[in-house]
Amino acid sequence: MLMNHFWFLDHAWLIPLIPAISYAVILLFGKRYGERAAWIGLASIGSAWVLALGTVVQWISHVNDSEGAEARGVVQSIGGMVRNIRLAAESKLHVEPIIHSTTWFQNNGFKLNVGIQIDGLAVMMLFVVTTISLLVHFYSTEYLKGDRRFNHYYAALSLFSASMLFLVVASSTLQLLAGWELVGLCSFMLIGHWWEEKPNSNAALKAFLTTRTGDIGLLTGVIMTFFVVQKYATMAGGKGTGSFDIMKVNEAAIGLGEHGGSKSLLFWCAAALLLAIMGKSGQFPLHTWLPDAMAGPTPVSALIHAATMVVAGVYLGARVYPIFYQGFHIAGGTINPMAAIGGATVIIGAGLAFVQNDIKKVLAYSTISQLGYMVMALGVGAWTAAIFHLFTHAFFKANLFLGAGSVSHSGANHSFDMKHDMGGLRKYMPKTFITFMIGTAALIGIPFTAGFFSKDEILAVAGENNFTFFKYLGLVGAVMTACYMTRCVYLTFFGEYRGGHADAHGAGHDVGHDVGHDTHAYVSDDHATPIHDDHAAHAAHDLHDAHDDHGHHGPHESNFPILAPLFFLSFMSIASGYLLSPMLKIEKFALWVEPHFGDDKHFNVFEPGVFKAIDPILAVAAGVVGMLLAYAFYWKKAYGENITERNGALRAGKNFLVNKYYLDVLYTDIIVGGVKGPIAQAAYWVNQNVIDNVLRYTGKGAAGAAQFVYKYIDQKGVDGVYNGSASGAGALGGLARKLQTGRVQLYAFTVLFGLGAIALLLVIFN
Amino acid sequence: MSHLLAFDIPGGWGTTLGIKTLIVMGLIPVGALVLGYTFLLKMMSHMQSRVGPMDPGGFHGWFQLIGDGIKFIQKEDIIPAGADKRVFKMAPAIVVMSTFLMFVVLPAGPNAVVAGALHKGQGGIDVGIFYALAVSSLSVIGVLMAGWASSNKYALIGALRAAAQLIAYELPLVLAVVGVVVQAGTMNLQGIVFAQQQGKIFGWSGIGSPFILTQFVGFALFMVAAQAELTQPPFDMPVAESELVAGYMVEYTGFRFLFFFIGEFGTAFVYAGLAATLFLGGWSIPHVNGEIANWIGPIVLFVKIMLVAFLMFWARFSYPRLREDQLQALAWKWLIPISLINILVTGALKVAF
Amino acid sequence: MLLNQFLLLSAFLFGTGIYGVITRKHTVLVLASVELMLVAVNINMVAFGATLNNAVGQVFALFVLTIAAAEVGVGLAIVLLIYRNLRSANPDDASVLKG
Amino acid sequence: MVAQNVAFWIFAAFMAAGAIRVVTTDNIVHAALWLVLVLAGGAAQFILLGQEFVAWVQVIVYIGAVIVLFLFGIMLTRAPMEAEEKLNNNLRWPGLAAALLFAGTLAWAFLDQWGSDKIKLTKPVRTKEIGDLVFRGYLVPFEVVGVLLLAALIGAVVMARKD
Repeated sequence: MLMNHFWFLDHAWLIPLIPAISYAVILLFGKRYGERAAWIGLASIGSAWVLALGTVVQWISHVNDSEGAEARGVVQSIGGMVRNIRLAAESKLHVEPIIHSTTWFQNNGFKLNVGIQIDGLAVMMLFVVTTISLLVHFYSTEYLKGDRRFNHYYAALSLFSASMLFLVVASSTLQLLAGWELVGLCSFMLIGHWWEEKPNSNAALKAFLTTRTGDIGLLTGVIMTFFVVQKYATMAGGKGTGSFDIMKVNEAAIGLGEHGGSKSLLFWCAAALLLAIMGKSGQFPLHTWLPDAMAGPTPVSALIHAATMVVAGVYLGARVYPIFYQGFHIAGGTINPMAAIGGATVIIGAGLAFVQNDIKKVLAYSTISQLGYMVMALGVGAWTAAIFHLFTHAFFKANLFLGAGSVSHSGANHSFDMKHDMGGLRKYMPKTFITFMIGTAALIGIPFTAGFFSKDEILAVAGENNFTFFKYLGLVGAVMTACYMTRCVYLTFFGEYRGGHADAHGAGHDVGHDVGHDTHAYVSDDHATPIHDDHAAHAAHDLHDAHDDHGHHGPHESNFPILAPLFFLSFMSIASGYLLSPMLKIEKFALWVEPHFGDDKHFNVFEPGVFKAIDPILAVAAGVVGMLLAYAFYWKKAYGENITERNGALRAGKNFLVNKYYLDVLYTDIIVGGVKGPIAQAAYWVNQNVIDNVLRYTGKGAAGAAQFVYKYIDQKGVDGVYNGSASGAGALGGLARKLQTGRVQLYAFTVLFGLGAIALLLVIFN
Repeated sequence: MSHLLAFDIPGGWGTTLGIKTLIVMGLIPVGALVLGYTFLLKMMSHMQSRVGPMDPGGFHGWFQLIGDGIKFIQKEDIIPAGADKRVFKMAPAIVVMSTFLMFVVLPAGPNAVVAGALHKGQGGIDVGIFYALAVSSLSVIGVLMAGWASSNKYALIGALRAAAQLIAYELPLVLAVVGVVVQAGTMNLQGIVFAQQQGKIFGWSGIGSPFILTQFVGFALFMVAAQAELTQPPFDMPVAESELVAGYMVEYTGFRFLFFFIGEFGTAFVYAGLAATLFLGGWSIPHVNGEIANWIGPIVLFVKIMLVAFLMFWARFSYPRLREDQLQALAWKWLIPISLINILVTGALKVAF
Repeated sequence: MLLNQFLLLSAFLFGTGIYGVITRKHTVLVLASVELMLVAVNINMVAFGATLNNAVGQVFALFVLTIAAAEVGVGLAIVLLIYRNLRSANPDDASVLKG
Repeated sequence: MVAQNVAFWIFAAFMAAGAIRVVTTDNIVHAALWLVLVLAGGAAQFILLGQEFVAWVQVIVYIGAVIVLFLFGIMLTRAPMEAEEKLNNNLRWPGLAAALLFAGTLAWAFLDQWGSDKIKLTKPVRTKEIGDLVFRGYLVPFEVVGVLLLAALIGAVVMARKD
């Protein structure tokens, strides 16, 4: 064998390295090559993708080899590559990760190791990240053609991929932290790619600052993991030394949990890390940055939502899962913070998706909701299901985002406003329509698409683990998902085309699409800050417009660089589901990605769910109900036009959602607005008649008493005391002021002489 | 006889110290004169077609240097009226002293180190090259003293320029040497020589391992920085005749000026010696060891010094003067980053191999 | 050699430094007096290191030296600022805080 | 040991005289030059104690850089040739009191604690030991000092630049 079995696995560090080099090259030499710089990025991510594919193939064959007992000899003969393959109880087998680490520095017995840790989880992530990133790179060659910072865009894209891949292969929590921060930085750069417009830079800042809030949690959590290891080592006897190695952290967490050591440390560690996940993965209440992040270019949104930024949080949760499992007592089947946050996010995100007019925002809130599913799945002990959902979601959400980009780019004059600039597009762009429908089907969970399998898995395992509440919460979420996605598809692809004539629109939103750039949809959507005079910014877009003059000739189908990723992702949106399905007796995915956390006997949460016919039926029923509701409501207008305007209750509900649960304006709007109306009237009457009278008479009595107090007690007694002490303080201050000579050297003398005197006293009395 | 060459002088420490002091005090001016004669007078005259220095004494103007010396010594020793007399008088001595102190650690053979008695058997003091660089920084004080005590604006500006320049270029100088020290694993100059003599290049020990092959970046940095430390063209703003009429030396005459002259060329001699030792293998020839090395060591070293000095003076007579800001920019923006990268790479390779 | 002879020398230098810090009328000279005190500290550390026959004293002296260098850098920058604003390097002139 | 004692007292005398001149001379440049003497004497004491490396660090950092910076600063602002009117302020007696108090207390404590401890030099400290110590035992302080130097560098540049 020329190249041994593990070449790709052993050299996984090349995968983040190549895009990182590409970043430097594009940044340093990009100007020289103009738009050809894109090919540097494309080539780098392409080679990373090939390497990732190699790791996938080798890992799968490795796992398959390890399954058969006769193959053990071969594996073991490889020697130092794999430490050893242990057969756990009931012949359940976890393949040990491949770890190559080197000591970066050591201090006093503590070693800081850096290196790579490759296991099924990491391999899966490598595949997802490189795949999505490759498609996004390719897509962007067309989508961002003529952009003013084309090179910087590709440089940032490369660094983004590199840092996410670095985070994935990290073997220590400190490396993870570094990758995490780099990912945050890159998302900041990319969200604010068109920073000349104020809303964009605001969105970038908001994303950065909000996730930074969560990062505090990560920093705290990472520091605490060190002490988790130390505690466990001390418990085992001897001088405990902490460590940041992920393997050791996991082992220690399991050990501490099983042996009853320091539960509170584990709990707070888990809580801190959960805060990090909340920030990064857009969990309620830190989700507000995610929809604003739509200000970035659409391919970036796809990358952020499918493969890199937000997924990092879920990946962290999966990576150090034992900490959560033990810290939150997930085995107990009671409500725990992680599941609660995830469940709340499912409903809240889905609810907000109803009222968005911006197609990207619908998808953004949908992402929040789906991330909620993942976190909830982690919280209810459905590790495999969570990761599987991450896997399938990456493909169909990237598909949807890139589809939305295609719609906007070629069909809606660079606007994202569904209500005003889209509609009826299925006739104009049939290919985009088909891919978008496949993505939607997967998201809703139409049977035999990827989303169906993965969402079903989460619900089934939640039920199995006695988290019945969360199971039904998930079903409600599924209904809502079906509903808002049907609405979204209806508004975009069905009905009559509403775009194309700028003067036909209301004044409120024409700012948005006349500009000819997608970011402005963000502005028009809020109706809050219409910017009318940013023509300077338009000028900067002229390059784009010049290339893009077809935008004025009506909607049409996109061309190859945009469609090719869509087709591939559509295929994956269906195919990726067939890796794990208890229904079809496929458990490959669970087998391949299940990680090794160091203690198989006590820690085994990776079993896929047991198939029960009722689960998929419920899920499908939820989807159908949701679709029917939306069909009736939006399509057929069963309740007539504009029911939300006519019916008070529905209007209130809609407004509630439009205002994003009033989170942004919680205090002003609820307190000030709620008191208006009948409550205020009644209060006013009570105020005028009851309270005022009481007060009036009380006041008169009080005034009399006050006169007396004022004349005799206050003026003479109390004031005398205060005046006296004030003038005394003044006099003292005047004395003390003399000490403030402003002469530094006199101060120095005082300090040094005093110090000397104290030293003398110490010497005398010692 | 080889005792004497090896500086292993019989007698008490007093005698040894005295003789060694005499040797150093003799060698430095001789070295300075050799460099001055060979390069300043002859080489420059040939390069720049000057006839004056080729004339006195007949054959190739052999008498020129001696005549200059006599002229300096017999001149009146003038101290400006407004000068700070003590400081003014002390300044040239400090400059020359720094040169003398540097020379002490330069090994000329397996046993021939002037400062060898401190740790016998180790050959020279432990921190050899570091010591040399440390005492070389003393000359800045002398220059500042000279410039300030002269009570002359040109002198003061020259001294300030010199101080800024010497401080700026001391960093790349030291950092360039760090690469060699890392590779040799010792700061002892004798150890560095042995590391080069007995080293191997890819397993081949034919020419030893002169560090100029592996530390060529360091060598280039060292030569540039040394040129600046010597305030020679193209870095001669402190003494620029056309702007500052010789800078901090402007008020000095007679033998005090001669001191500065000796200091300048003596320091060039020592820097060339250090460069030869650090990068060219010093006194050593690969595979030549034992008693014979004591004999040919000084000769080999001298040849290498002349080689390096030739490079220095070649540059000196070829390039025009830089501007003050260009000089600082060169040091801070180019030499120091490059030398830091050089250290980084050297360290990484040292760990890797 | 007695340990004490080094310690006493350092005590003397330290005292001199204190005198200088309090009395000098030029900010640079105040800094120079601080350097005197730091040298005294270094002598102490190195003397103790030599007594214990290890290199720890030297290492600490090195740290002190480094910090002294940083202190001089920042200190001289401050002096330059004071001089630029007040046209004087006398610490007594920088008496804005006078009560 | 006699020779070393003699050397010590000679150096100590020079250092003491230099230190006194540093705080009393009326010429700023002279004060800086006297400080050179004290620092060089300190380096000599280090060598007497067999601590070579720190001695040369003292020379290269203090004499080669710090003093030059001092002189540079003095000459950049103003470099008077004649002695100033007076370089000491009216705090002479308080200063002397503080100095005596401090030095006296220290001396008393030293004499009390290490009355007759002798320094037995076995061998000079090799540079290798220092390297091992700095990069192993004191790695974190070393890194911290590095960061401090960087901060000082940036701080000095920011403060001194003219805007």
